[in-house]
Amino acid sequence: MSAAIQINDVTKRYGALTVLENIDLEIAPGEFVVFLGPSGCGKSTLLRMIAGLEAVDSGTISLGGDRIDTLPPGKRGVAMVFQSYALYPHMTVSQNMGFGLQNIGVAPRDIDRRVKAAAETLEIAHLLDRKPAKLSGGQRQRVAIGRAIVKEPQAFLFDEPLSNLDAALRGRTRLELAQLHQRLGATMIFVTHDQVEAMTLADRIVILNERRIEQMGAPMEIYQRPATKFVAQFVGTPAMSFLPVSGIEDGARGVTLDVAGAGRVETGVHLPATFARENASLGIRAEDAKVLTPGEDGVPLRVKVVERLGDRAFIYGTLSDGTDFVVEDAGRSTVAAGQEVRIGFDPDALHIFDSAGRAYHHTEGA
Amino acid sequence: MAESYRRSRWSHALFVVPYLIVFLTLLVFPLFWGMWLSLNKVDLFGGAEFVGLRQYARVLSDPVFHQAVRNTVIFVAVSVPVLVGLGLFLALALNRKTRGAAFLRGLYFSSTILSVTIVTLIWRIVFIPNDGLMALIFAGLGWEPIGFLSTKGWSLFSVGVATVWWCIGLPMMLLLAALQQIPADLYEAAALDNASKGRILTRITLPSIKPTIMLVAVIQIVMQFQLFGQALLMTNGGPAGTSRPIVMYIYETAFIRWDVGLGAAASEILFVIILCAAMLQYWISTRKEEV
Amino acid sequence: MKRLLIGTALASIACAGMAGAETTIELQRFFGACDADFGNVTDVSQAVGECGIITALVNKFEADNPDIDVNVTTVEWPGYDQLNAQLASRAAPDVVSMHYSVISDYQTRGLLDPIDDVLAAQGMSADVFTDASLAGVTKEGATYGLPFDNWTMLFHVNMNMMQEAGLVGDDGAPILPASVEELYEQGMQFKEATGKPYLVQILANETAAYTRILYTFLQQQNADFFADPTAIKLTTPEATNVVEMLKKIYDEGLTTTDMDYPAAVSGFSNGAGGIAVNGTWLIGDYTAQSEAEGNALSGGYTVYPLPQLFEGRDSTYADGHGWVLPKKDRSEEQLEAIGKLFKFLAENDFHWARTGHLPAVKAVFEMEEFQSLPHRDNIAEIAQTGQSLPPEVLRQFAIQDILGEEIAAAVHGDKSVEDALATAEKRVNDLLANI
Amino acid sequence: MADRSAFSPESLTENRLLYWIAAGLAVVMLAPVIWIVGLSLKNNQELMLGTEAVFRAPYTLKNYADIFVNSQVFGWFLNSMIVAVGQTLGVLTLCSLAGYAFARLEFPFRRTIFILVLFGLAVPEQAVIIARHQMFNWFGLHNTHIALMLPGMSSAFGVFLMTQFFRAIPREIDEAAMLDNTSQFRIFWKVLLPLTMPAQATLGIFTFLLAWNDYWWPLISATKKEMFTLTIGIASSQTNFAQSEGLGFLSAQAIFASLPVVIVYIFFQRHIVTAVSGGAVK
Repeated sequence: MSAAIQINDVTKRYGALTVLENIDLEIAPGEFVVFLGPSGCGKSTLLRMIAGLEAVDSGTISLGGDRIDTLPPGKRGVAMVFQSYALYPHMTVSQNMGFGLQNIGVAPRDIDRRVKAAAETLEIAHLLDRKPAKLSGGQRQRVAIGRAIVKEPQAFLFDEPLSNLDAALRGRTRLELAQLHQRLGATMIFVTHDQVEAMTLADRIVILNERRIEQMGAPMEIYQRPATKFVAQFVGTPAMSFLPVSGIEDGARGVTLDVAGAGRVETGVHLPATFARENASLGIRAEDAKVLTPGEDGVPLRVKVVERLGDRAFIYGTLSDGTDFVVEDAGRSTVAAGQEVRIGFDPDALHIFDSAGRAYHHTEGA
Repeated sequence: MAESYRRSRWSHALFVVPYLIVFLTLLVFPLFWGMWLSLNKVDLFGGAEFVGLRQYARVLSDPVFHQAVRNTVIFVAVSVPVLVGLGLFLALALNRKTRGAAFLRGLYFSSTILSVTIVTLIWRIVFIPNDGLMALIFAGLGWEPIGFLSTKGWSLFSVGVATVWWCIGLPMMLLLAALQQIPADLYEAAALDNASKGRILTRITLPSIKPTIMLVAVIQIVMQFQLFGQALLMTNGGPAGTSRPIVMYIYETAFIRWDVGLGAAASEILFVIILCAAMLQYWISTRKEEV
Repeated sequence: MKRLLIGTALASIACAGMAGAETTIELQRFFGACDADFGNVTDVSQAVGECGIITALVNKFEADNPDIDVNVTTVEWPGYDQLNAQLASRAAPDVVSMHYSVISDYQTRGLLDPIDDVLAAQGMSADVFTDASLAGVTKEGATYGLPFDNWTMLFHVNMNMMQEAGLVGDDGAPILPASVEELYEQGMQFKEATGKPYLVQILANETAAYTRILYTFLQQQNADFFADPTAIKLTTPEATNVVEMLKKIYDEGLTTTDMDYPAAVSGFSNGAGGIAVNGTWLIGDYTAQSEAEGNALSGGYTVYPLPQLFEGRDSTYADGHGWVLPKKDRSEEQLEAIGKLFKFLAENDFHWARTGHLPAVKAVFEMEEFQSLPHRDNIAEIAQTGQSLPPEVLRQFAIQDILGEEIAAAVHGDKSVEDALATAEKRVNDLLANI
Repeated sequence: MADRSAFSPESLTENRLLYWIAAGLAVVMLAPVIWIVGLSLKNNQELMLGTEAVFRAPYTLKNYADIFVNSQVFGWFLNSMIVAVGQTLGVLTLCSLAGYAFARLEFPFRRTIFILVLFGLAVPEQAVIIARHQMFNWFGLHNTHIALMLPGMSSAFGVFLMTQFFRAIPREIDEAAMLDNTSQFRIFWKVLLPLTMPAQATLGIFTFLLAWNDYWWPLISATKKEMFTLTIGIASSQTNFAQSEGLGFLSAQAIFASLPVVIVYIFFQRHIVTAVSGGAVK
């Protein structure tokens, strides 16, 4: 039931505007892949090309080894869950779910059986005779998933299916989707701009930006070792703080940087000789910095806002040169706005970016 | 080459073909055929002879046509504001959820479903001298009777009254629909701003339905320019042609005087007038989208 | 409701089925619809009025000829616009009522079939008809319609009111004007005595009456306004005289003002004025009314031709109704059926004459029943004085509309008399020049 | 519930005075109809002498009985029904198909054709009626139901309305159907068409009313009395009040002829009102 997807050198244009360029991507059978990126990056377009709702201008797409980009959507063996769910408003839940099977001539009894089974799984069996207008947002979403399941497709495509749900329901549905994936073992592609969904659901995240794939990798790899400044910035909340680097000196543990607002910063990062030293920057995640106890020597930070989340607190402030900086502190943090605190960094968790945005990280054992 | 459902295909045009056949044969072709006729001296029974623009010269120099244009313009200029104004008034007055309001809405719309002959029959029987309802009322009040259908000025007025009575339903309904589209929170905000009823009407309600008011006005302009049945059946255009509209002029020239070429020329002129009104409608509706 | 509808539908299908077995004549006429009152009347003598009599005549004919079905369509008067549409769409009926004055329009365009053969087949010859009526239907030597009557405008007189106004002579006859001046004088006298207008005229939304009166008084002045049948001449002192007279009658309050045709008809019935200027066709109705009790005309009605007000000659504009055959293919059976119908109508022309129209069949004048009809001797002279327009004048109904509209404008003071006549002349000549 | 503290937006827009004026004006709306009803219940001869007789007994149903005896109103009514229903079905079919294609499908010259059709909106009947009459002559189509139905089907308004309505349906619905392996026609027929029901109702009611009330075209096309529509039939008997059947009969005929549509209207008022106003907002 699950199949591999190969996307080879796919390009998509709308007139003179290129929205995707030379995309290559392989998805293993049963893999859960999330397309993550800002709006307009082409992630939905890529999904719709797999579904057959957009034409491929060049390149090929295969599913389970068979080329599908020349087939009409209904013949590709994929199912899709739309952001708006796109349920047929005039059909009942069971008609909605059975419509696709009816179209390919499945016997009514089999349709009935498969619809019931899917409805049981999704706990919507009691809703089968209702019309979509009589359903809540969460129920509609389940019906949309149910409609995909009954078709037993080779791959599931999700186009931001959780974005219309409220926060609590979104969290719960996320878990259920993960369970569903485990149970079905089906290949799934999930498009979102929400990094939490991406992090929690994906076997592999594909970050798209400006017509191309920025990085592919397991969620933690993406988070800890972002390939580019864009990825580093896009993944993680609050966003990574970036400090301009004015000088770089090699040292034994790694390079030491001259940073305008923070003085000399020692890092555990080794830079190659080819590293272009102009306009480099230093990236620090909030959890990789800490507030030092009074008296300890560190970088001064003027606190502007303290955001308390209960288990932890984020302290937003500016360094002496005016650069914004965020640091995480304990939930019981006593830091208050207007104070000046001193902060320190974990040298091995620092990221250095060259002027082109390429990232360099601490490498274990280097 | 990859496929997409949005691809352009000849076969898709099959959906349009049935309508297009009807459209081309019953609208486009007659339109051009009518233009051709207007360039000919031709009567009802054939025998066309090309005369160029002479029919247009005849129409444009015909005082009866001038009078018909004047009548029609006056009729439109008076009846349309009344229809829009009265429609707006009724919409505002009846925009409430009571049963009484629902009944009145139904009542005001009900005349729209009657056919023109019934409407004119009703109003002729109201307006006829001596025996009419108005004559009885006037006699009861001791007033000098008015020949509503036969006095210069009053005849067009009477046609207008019947027309407003007949047509008021649609503007009212369209404006009511627009009123009900105004979000309630706008009024809630106004209440918090302590706005008076009058200010709410002029500053919130009316501006919110302005596009619909304009739309209704243009629909009515286009419709009322086509005045025909009421005038023909109530006053036969009289007295002295003071209630003859353009369409009746066309009818008379073509089907009574057999002068098809002249009638065709007059209809082309009416076409241009209505085209201008329709362009106005297009202009208004596109302007609405920009806002 | 539903059952009724289905019933009617079935009935009409059944009728259509039966019609196949017999010969059907499509007959289209004006004269109004009165099926409710006369739809089942076959005894023609029971019927009154144009509508009643023609309805009863057709019923009688159908009863006499069970193999012939006459399918009657009633049209709005005069129905020529509809006939035009029918002719243009080759859907004309078999037999159509038509004024003599418009037969030329259709005949010159080759839209009518001559009826000589149809009459001959029934053994009828054209000389049974009066000269006046025959002149109305004869074009280029052929007969293009069955003459049915001749008619003119008349003075219908309410004797009760005339008595009140002192306008009844010693012989019991009404005193009628013999000149324009007398008309004003007697009119004023009447108005002062009764408080009602002297004349009951159709002045509202009506064009035919004005035009017929204009023609009449132009003829009385020997004005040859259609010397050239393709151009009218109205910018003449004679025409001005007539319109100014009509205007003065109106201005002096000597006439009812706002009455349209039906109002004028019933207005005279109800004593709205002394003299109704209206056609021959009302004689029957008004006579019947005067014989009944308790109304304004009871025992006090008579009728005269329009008086000679001008010195030239005694003349009245006359027209008439005929039955024509639009050009179409007809079967032998149909032609025979039509012939039978025509023969029947001619034979029963007396009944039609009861409406007040002058008979088209000479023999009717000799009939005792006809001579004993009231008031007929008063108006017998119109057989001689009646005069129509030259038959070469086309579009007489359209001309009538134009003239009526312009005269009305002048009478109501919306235009000067000169302006109205000049405009009328220009419009009529434009119309005629573009045929 | 503390009613006096409850706020409702209606309280800001409703106006008692306006309402009562509108209620009073309803008299003007109703008076002519009541007048006609009164006349229809009176003996014609009595009315001849003066219509104030309406206010006195006796009343009679004879005028209505006369309709049943001899009148052709039934046939006219049937013709009107056939024509109005036929034209409505035709318009709905043609305009739905075309509206779907214009809104959803790509084909060569789609935009050009659509703009051409929009120009059709501006063509009034008068500009084409003479030529149309001649055309129908050539094909001998006059005096048929088809001839009465066809011209109304060229209405560009319907295509415009349906196109707008199809456009308003989210494309995801079609896309979901495509992924459900639905054929082009089945998407139109089973998925989208049911969703356009409100628009169908609006267009249907407009078309029906237009066809039912049409005057000029039937006047010149249906010239045989068997083909008269109600509008033309009533008109043909309404001139010459004095000479023909009298005010009472004419009034009864008018009421009888309008009764079916009035009944339909009363039953479906809610739907008709929604349809008319719904179509406007779109």
